[in-house]
Amino acid sequence: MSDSHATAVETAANPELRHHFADMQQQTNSASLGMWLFLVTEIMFFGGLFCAYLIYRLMYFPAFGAASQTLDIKLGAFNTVVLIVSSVTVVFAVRAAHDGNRKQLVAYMVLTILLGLTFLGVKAIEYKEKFEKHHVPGPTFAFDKPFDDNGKAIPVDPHNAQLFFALYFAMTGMHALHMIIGCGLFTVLTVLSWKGRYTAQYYTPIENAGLYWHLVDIIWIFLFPLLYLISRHS
Amino acid sequence: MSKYFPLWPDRASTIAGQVDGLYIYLVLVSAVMTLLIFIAVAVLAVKYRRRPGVLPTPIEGSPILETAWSVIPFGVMLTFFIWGAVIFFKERTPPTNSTEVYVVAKQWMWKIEHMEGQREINELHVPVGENVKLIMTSQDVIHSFYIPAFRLKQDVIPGRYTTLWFKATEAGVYHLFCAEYCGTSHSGMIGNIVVMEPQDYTQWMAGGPSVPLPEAGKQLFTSLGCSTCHRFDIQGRGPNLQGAFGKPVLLEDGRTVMVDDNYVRESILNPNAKIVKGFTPVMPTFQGLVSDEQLNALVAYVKSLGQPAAGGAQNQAAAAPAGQPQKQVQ
Amino acid sequence: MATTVIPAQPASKPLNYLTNGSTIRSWLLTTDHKRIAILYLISVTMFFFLGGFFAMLIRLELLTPQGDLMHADTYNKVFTAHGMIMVFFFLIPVVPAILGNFLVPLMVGAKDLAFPRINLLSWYLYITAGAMMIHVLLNGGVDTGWTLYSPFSTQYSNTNVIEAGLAIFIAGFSSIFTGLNFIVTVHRMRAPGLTWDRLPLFVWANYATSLIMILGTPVIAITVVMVAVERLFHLGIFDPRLGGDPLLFQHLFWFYSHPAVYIMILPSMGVISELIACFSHKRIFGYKIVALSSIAIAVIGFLVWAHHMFVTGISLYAALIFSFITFFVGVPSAIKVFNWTATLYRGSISFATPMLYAFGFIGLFTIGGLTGLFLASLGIDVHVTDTYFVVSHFHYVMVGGVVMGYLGGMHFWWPKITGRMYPEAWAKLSALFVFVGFNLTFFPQFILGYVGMPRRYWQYPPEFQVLNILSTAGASVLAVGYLLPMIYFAWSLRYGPLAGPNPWGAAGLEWQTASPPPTFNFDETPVVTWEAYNYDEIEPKMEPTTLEAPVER
Amino acid sequence: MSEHVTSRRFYLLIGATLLILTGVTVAAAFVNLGPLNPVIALLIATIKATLVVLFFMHVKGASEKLTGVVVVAGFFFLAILLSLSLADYLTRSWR
Repeated sequence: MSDSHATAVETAANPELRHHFADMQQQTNSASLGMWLFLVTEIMFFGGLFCAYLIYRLMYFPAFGAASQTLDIKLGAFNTVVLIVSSVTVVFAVRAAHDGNRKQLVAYMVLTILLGLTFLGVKAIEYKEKFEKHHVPGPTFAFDKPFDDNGKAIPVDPHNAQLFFALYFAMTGMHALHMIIGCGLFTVLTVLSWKGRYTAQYYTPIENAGLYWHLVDIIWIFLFPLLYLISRHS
Repeated sequence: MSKYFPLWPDRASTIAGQVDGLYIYLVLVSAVMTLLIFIAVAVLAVKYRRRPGVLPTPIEGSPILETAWSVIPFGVMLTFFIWGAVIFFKERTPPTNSTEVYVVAKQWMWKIEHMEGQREINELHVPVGENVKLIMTSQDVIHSFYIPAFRLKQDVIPGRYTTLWFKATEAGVYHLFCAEYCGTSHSGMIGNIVVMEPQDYTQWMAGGPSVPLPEAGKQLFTSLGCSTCHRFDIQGRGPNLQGAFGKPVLLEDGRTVMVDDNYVRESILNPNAKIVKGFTPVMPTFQGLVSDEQLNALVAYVKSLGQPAAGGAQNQAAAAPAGQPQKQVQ
Repeated sequence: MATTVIPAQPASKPLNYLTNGSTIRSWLLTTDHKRIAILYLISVTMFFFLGGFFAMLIRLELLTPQGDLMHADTYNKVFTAHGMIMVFFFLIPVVPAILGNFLVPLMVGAKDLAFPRINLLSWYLYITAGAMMIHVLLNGGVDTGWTLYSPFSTQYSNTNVIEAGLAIFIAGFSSIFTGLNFIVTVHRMRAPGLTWDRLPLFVWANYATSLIMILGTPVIAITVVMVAVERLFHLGIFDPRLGGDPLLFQHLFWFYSHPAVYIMILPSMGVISELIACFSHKRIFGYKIVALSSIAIAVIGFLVWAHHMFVTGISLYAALIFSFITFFVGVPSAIKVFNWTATLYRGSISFATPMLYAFGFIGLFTIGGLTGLFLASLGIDVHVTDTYFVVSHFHYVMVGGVVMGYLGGMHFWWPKITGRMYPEAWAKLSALFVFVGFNLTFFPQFILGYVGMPRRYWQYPPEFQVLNILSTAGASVLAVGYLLPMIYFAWSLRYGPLAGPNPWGAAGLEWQTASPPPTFNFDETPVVTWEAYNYDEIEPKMEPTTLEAPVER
Repeated sequence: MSEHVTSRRFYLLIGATLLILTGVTVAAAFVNLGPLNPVIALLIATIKATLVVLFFMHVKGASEKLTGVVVVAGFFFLAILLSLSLADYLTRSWR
């Protein structure tokens, strides 16, 4: 049934309290637990990809190393920094919401979105480069025999390098999709925050969106070394 | 067993009896367990059926009983595990003196190549009392080589070899099924395993012209140009394959691999995957240039180069130094 | 909370969840867990009969050794449709989404699930996925088998694998959200005094199932995404020609799909615990260990998946490990069966239809479970895997277990859900049909399997025919057993005797509210001061109580 | 969950630590440590993730332990997926 059936007594407590909860505490705790469980499903979702990555990396280590070295470590590191900073702005936003400081909340939310868009922009540059270098798996894929610092050719089968790039696109693509969803989510919440929907008593959506953002950050924290930092030494 | 109401499959391999033994043990244990539960439920349900004025007795539970019926069944199950594992270990450990037969599966047929060169489709002739090892691969999807009378089954996977070995005990014709769903004619991908007495088998083997598989492989080895780099006289650009098979080899990246069917196969199709220490990755891939049958021939040839002289009667040909005429087996 | 009385209705009757709003909109946009359960009941039943229709086609084709009823391709599509529909659209949602949805909030004394709108979203996801599945079937079907093994599914099948995969993906999220809802509800929404050790075993079972839904389903989701992407762009993740390993697909697939078996069976086990307690009129023997065994099954269930892969070419040592761990799952399952049986001891046993189903469950699940040990035992598995032995084994667990539990539960809670009693004699007859038909259908398949008939065969050697005929004959008996309840349940909606709040004399919060319950379940939030299954405080009833002679609504 | 306030300075401190660790992991990747390279990379990533979970996602200091249990359970089952899959792949060539 809809919320309109909630009794007057309960609505008086907090307009955001939904009919089937006894009090705000119960509602907030439920939302938080629900969010955490959702994050666990996200971990397992990416887990399938991590599993595939782990196994092929063990099988085709040299090819994965050689393919990894074509990635731009500067862009990757820059994006890592961007995401970490965005995580800081997210905690600031949550803190502002906790203090009921609407202006700060909106400011930090906007900042987070901008950082998220920066990340996606850099990702787009990287993807574009892959297209130019024919590193996108498919009929046009090409991977020239790489050489190490001594000019010695590294034994690499293009198929295995292609596998690396397949996983690279699958993992970063899935991650980027989550970033896009995150940016969308934050945009909606920013508008609602601006309208004053969230108060010091009720800001669960901000908190949960923050949790989501942090998880996406954590996934990148693992993706960065796994994809960009394989045998960088010579 | 009745022809139209079979209750038990034919038993025609050394392992079949062992599987049956375990099966009978499990059937008996299960039957006893099932009967116990059925009788307990029936007796208790009738004895304690609801009657007016008779109240049930509340019982909380009994840690002792509960422990007993956790631990005892587990103990029984451990016997299932150990017995099953022992049989499985035997099934997965081919004896070293096995006759080797190559099997290529494709939608929807089985192609068989004997070492001696005989080829068959959907039919495999084997002698009674000899260890036979099948080295199998698929050209397309996953298939499964299943011989109910031998109680044996092994999936056949594209891109690598899987093996299956048996020792037939009874002459006769037995079903060969594809047991892994593989598309339209999955149920048509069936054939016969013809188990023959040794003398019949020798006769069958002698019929028809054929080039032994290693010999075919040797010809390919020359015609594909392998021999220009993989030389036997001096160190070529590729490793000397004489005596390489069946031994571990050190790789460029520090790992060690066993030179087995799968490694030789991989090295032909994907030469750069595992480079032997001291060599450079100059070999081109033969992916798409050689068929699975040709691959089998090449692998059989490389294997024949590596066999020590004592390696089983039927592989004597393999023991001959490379470049010399191969002797016809048996 | 008091229900609102709308003057248009007869003023004397308080509204229940069924009468509170009668427009289509009030059903399709409802967030009431009980109404959503009804929506699931209707849609899942539809898929059950659709899947059953395909089962009948399979059995008819196998009546003769030749493939004469349909073309081989059609047969492949038929068994794929049967598998996908039954697994993803019937077995997984059936007990949690229908009975669980209806009962979990009632049993924990809550007004609703924690996230009512997400609950409705789950149903819409399910319907979307189901619509896509039907769309796939109407557009030529899929021929990969429900297991979608690569490289057949990724490269060789010419059918609409991607859309079917997407349907599975969406259905997966429906089940994830249901599980999430249950876990949060059990943690956060329990009535005052309802501690964990007072929870009904049905709630424990659904909680355990939800854990698997949360932890396993995302993996199948990403796996079907990989299959779809592989088909679209030929990435090579599972393609051996490009360096991929087709067995990796199987690992990822079974990481979900084996625990999924426990998603299906655990809630039914929960139902059986409720039935045995009620109709023995006593507390379940060893409540705590039965509750914990559900959690144990859920956890250990994640450690055994590769026992589906013993002959696929996985490492010998991995096979040994997985075989060994598999036997551990047998222990908690065995505990349940023994404890249920022990509960009967010195009980007061009623032979009402739900109890007959519970007896049936114990018997068939025992056989299904024990034959599972055959398959866990490596030496035998090599011979019988991918044969009818496996088919029979999992039907004993899935049909003999899940469906028996579901039907038992449906009869048990029917008066709670609809407020009416079903006709007992007809129900007993149908239970008999189900039990006999089931065994006749599936027992011959054990023999067929050991004799060597591979599964998914459209034609077969003639010596297998007699056993196949027996199986088909059994299937027609089974079909009657499944159609009968449809008729008498429908009949009872209008003509069944009115049931009181607690017709069976059962313990449990759900029986302390009206039948059918009001929209917010309880007039006042209950405060629990008693242990679960406090049957010693309730008088056993010889007959289910009804309020009055049958009246027409 | 919502009842703890942490100072901005503390958040900045954690953020700075994360940035430093990013630098360390990049630097470590360019030093040849043999098989230790991936171990160190993953160790640092795990430390970073733990910092985010504990302090940004407020698992440390949360009013109840359940959140922590949920997180640990998530990673535990991921570990099962990875380790048991590896149990197959790493032992395939044995014997």
